[in-house]
Amino acid sequence: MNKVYNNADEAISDIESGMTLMLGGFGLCGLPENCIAALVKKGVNNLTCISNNAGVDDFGIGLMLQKRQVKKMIASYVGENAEFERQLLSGELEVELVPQGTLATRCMAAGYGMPAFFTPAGVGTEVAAGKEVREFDGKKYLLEHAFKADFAIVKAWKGDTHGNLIYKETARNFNPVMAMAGNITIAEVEHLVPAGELEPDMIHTPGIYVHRIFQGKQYEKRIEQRTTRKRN
Amino acid sequence: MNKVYNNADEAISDIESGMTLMLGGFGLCGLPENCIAALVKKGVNNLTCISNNAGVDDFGIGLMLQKRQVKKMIASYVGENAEFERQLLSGELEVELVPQGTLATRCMAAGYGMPAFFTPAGVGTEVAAGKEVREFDGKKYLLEHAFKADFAIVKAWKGDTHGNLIYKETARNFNPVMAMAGNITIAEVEHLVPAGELEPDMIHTPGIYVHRIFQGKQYEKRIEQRTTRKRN
Amino acid sequence: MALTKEQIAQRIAKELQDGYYVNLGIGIPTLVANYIPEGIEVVLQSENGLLGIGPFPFEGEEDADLINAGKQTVTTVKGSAFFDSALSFGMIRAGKVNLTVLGAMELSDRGDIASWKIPGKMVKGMGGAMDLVASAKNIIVAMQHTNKAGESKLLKECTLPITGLACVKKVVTELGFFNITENGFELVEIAPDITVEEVKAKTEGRLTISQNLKKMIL
Amino acid sequence: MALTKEQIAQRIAKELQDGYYVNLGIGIPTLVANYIPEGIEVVLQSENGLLGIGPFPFEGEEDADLINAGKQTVTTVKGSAFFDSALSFGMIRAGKVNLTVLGAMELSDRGDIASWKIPGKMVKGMGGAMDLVASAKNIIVAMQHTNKAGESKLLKECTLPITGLACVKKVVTELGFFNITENGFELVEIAPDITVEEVKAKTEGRLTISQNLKKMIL
Repeated sequence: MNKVYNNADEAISDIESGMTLMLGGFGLCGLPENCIAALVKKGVNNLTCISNNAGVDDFGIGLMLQKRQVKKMIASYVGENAEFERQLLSGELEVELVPQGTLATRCMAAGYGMPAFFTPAGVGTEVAAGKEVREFDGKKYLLEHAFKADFAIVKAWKGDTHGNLIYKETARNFNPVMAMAGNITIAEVEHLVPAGELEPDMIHTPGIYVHRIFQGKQYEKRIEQRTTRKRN
Repeated sequence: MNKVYNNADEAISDIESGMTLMLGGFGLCGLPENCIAALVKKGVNNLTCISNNAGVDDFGIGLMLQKRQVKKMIASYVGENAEFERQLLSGELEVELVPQGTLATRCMAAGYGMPAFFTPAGVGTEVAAGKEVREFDGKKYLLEHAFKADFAIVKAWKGDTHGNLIYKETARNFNPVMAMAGNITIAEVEHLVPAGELEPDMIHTPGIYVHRIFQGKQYEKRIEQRTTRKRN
Repeated sequence: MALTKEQIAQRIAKELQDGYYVNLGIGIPTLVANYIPEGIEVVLQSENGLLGIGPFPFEGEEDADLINAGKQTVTTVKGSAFFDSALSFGMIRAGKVNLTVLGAMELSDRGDIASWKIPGKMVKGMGGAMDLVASAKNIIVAMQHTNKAGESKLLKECTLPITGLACVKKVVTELGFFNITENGFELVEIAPDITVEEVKAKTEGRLTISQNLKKMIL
Repeated sequence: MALTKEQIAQRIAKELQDGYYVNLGIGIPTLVANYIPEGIEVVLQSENGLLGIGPFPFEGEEDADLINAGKQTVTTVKGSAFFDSALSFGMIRAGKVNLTVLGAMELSDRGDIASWKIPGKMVKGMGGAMDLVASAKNIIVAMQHTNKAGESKLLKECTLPITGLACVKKVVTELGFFNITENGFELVEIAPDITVEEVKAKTEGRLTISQNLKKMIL
C-alpha cells in the first residue's frame, strides 16, 4: 500500500481537462490550497467544479476562474467574487446553484453508495424544476441524486500514510463528505504522520476513502472576515 | 439547559408500554445495560424494539424477551438466542429482519431528516416485497424509509452535560446513528463530565441530538466470543 | 419611533428559551446573540459545522480554521462540538434546531419567503437558506418593512424567486411583531410611537390587527 | 484429495493484492486472514465498525469494546480506524471494499447466493450479507461443494431464500476454483487428486471445464 505522494503536482498529475472535481472548503476555510495552486499551474481547463463557494477573486477557486479553467460551477453560495459574477453574466461560466444541505448530502450520498434520497430543501422553488416531488407524512420532498466526481480534493489537518484523516475546527466543513465521494480522492494535510500515530477512535475520514495523500506547505489560510473584540 | 438525570430509572420513567424503542449495540458490545435493566424493572411491555441483535438469553434485549416485554423486534441478526427462537416459532413475537446496512441507514436517515433513500441491499430477495424498485446507472435499488422511534437509548464511553458523546472502539456501532434518530434520545455513559471537558473536534454525537444523559454503573460488558492467542 | 436593527434583534431575543438550539442568519439575525436573556442557556448553531458559537476572538487570537457561516472569525464555548456540513444540515432537517432567525428580501402573507436572488441583478446563491426554511418548525424573519423606495416588502405574493413556501410563522420589522396566520400578517406588537395606520399603509399583504395588540416593550 | 477448510482459505488468500480492503465473512472466510501473502499489505474491514482488524488479543488482554463482526475479541493494527455502522455499510455500498469473501448455503450457476435462512428451521437473519453481496464488485464465495447428504450446493437454481441475485463471480470449494460465467460454473483450478468426473457428478448447476484447467497449487 502506497498512498503517499511528494507534493500537489504529483498528486494531481493525471487530472485532465473536462473532468469533474470536488473541492473541499467553506468560504476560504479548509481549502486544498496546494492542489488549487497545482491545478492553476498545470493549466487544465473545461473543468466542472463542485464546491460550496467559488473563492474570492484572488484566492481559492477564484484563482482557477481567473485563468478560465472552470466551465461549470456547482455551488451553494458564490458571492464575494467579481470575476465570477462577470463570467456568469457574460455567459462564459455555467452555474448550478444547489442548497447547501443538498450539496453536502449529495456528496455524502455518493460516499454512502446511496444513488438518491429525498430532501425538503427547495420544494416550490426554482431548484425543484424537473425533479420528482413526493409527500411523506404530509410534507413534500424532492428526489436528489448523488454527485459523481472524477476526483475529490480535500484538505485535512492531520493524516496518516493509510489515508486516515482528522480535520480541525470548522475547516472540516465539506471535506469529509467530499473525501468519501471522489472516484479518486486526494487529501492534502498539514501534518502527515506514519500509520499508527492517530488515535483510531478519533479519525474523521477512514483511509479506505483516501487514495492519495501528501503533506502540503505554505498554507496561507486567508481570513475572509476578520472579526475581533477588544480586551476589557 | 438541564439534560442530566441521576440514573436509568429516572431517565426512562416516561417510557410507556406500546412504544417504539431503538437500542444501540452490536452483539453484546456497546449495550445500554443500565437502561435495559431499568426497562425490565419497570415492566413496560408491548414494545417494538429496533436493535441490530436481540441479545442472548440472559443478557441485553434477551432479558426483555424473557419477561415478554417485546411485541415486535426489528433487527438484522438474531442468532444465539433460544428464547427468541421459541417466541418467534410460537408466533408470540413479531420479527422484521432488515439487512444490517439498511438498518443502520434507516436510523441515520431519521437523524438526517431524510424520509427515504435508495439502497441496493435486498433487491430480488424477500426483503424487497412491497418495496419500490428503481434503476440508477443500470443497477437496481430499493426505496427504504427512515425509522421513527419514540425513544432512542444509547451507550457511550464519555459524555458531557450538554449531551455531547464519545464512543470507544467498536462499542460505537449503532449507537451514533440511533442517538440521532430518537424522538427523545437517552444516553448512558461510563464517564459523565462537565461541558467543556471534551475536545470539540473529537465529539462523535453532538449534544443537540441527546435529550437526557446519565452516568451508568456496574457495566458487565459481557464478551460473547472470547478469542485469544497465547504469548510465544 | 421605528425600531433600529439592534432593537429588532433585541425583540427577537425575547423568544429564546433555556436549552434552545438556535441558528442565526447573516445580518440582523446575528445581532440576536448580543441580547440573549440573563439566566438562560442557548446553543448557537453555525451551519458550516459548529454547535456553540462563542464571541469574536480577542485581537491577535483569530483562528482561520474557526469561522461562522458568515465567514467571521469566532470562538468556541464550553460544550462546543464541530461536525461536517452534511451532519450540520442533517440536524437542521431533522428538526433538532429549535429556532431559526433569518433575513428576507420579501415575505408573502402566507409565509412564503424570498431571500436569495434578484434576477438579472444579484445571484449570490441560496447558501443554507432553502434547507433552513424547509426544515425549521420555528422561523422568525428579521427584516425591514419597506425597501429604499418605501415600498412594502410584506406582500400578497413574493415577486422575487422563492426560498421556501409557507414556512415563516413570525416576522419582526422596524414597525412591529407579526404572526403569520391564515388571514395573513397579524400585528401583535407595535413599535413605540408607530401608529396602526402607518403599519397598514406600509403593508401590501393581507393584514389584521390582533385583538390583544400590545406596545412592544424592549 | 479434497481441500480442507484451511486450504480453501489459503487458495482464496492468493487473490489478495497489495492495498486491498477486504471484508471476510464468518467461518472459512475468516481463516483467509491467516494466509495473507508475504510482502503485501491488506486492510481487513469489520462491518461493525473497524478498518484494520488485528489478531486475537493475548490472553488476559481481551477488550469487550473491541470485537469483530463475528463477535470475537480482536485487536487493532497500525492505521486502524473506528466508525459507526452506517458509515461502515456506506463504504461497502460505495464499492470501496476491494474484495468480499463470504460463506454460502447454496449458489446458482448465475451467481445467485442463498445464505441466511432455512424456512421453518433456522432464521438467524441476514446480518450484513445482503448489503455486502448487493454492493461488492468482487465477491468470492468459500463453501462446501455438497451438503451432508452428498447433494450438490452448486445448483441451477437456489432452493433457499436468496441473499442476492447474480452477484457472485468466483467460488472456491473443496473440489476446486470456479468462475461464474454466462455458461454457469467454470472449473478453472482443480484440487489435487480430484477428477473432473467427480466435480461433474457433484455439480448440479451448469458446469464447463476451462480450456486452461490447472491443478491447484497451494
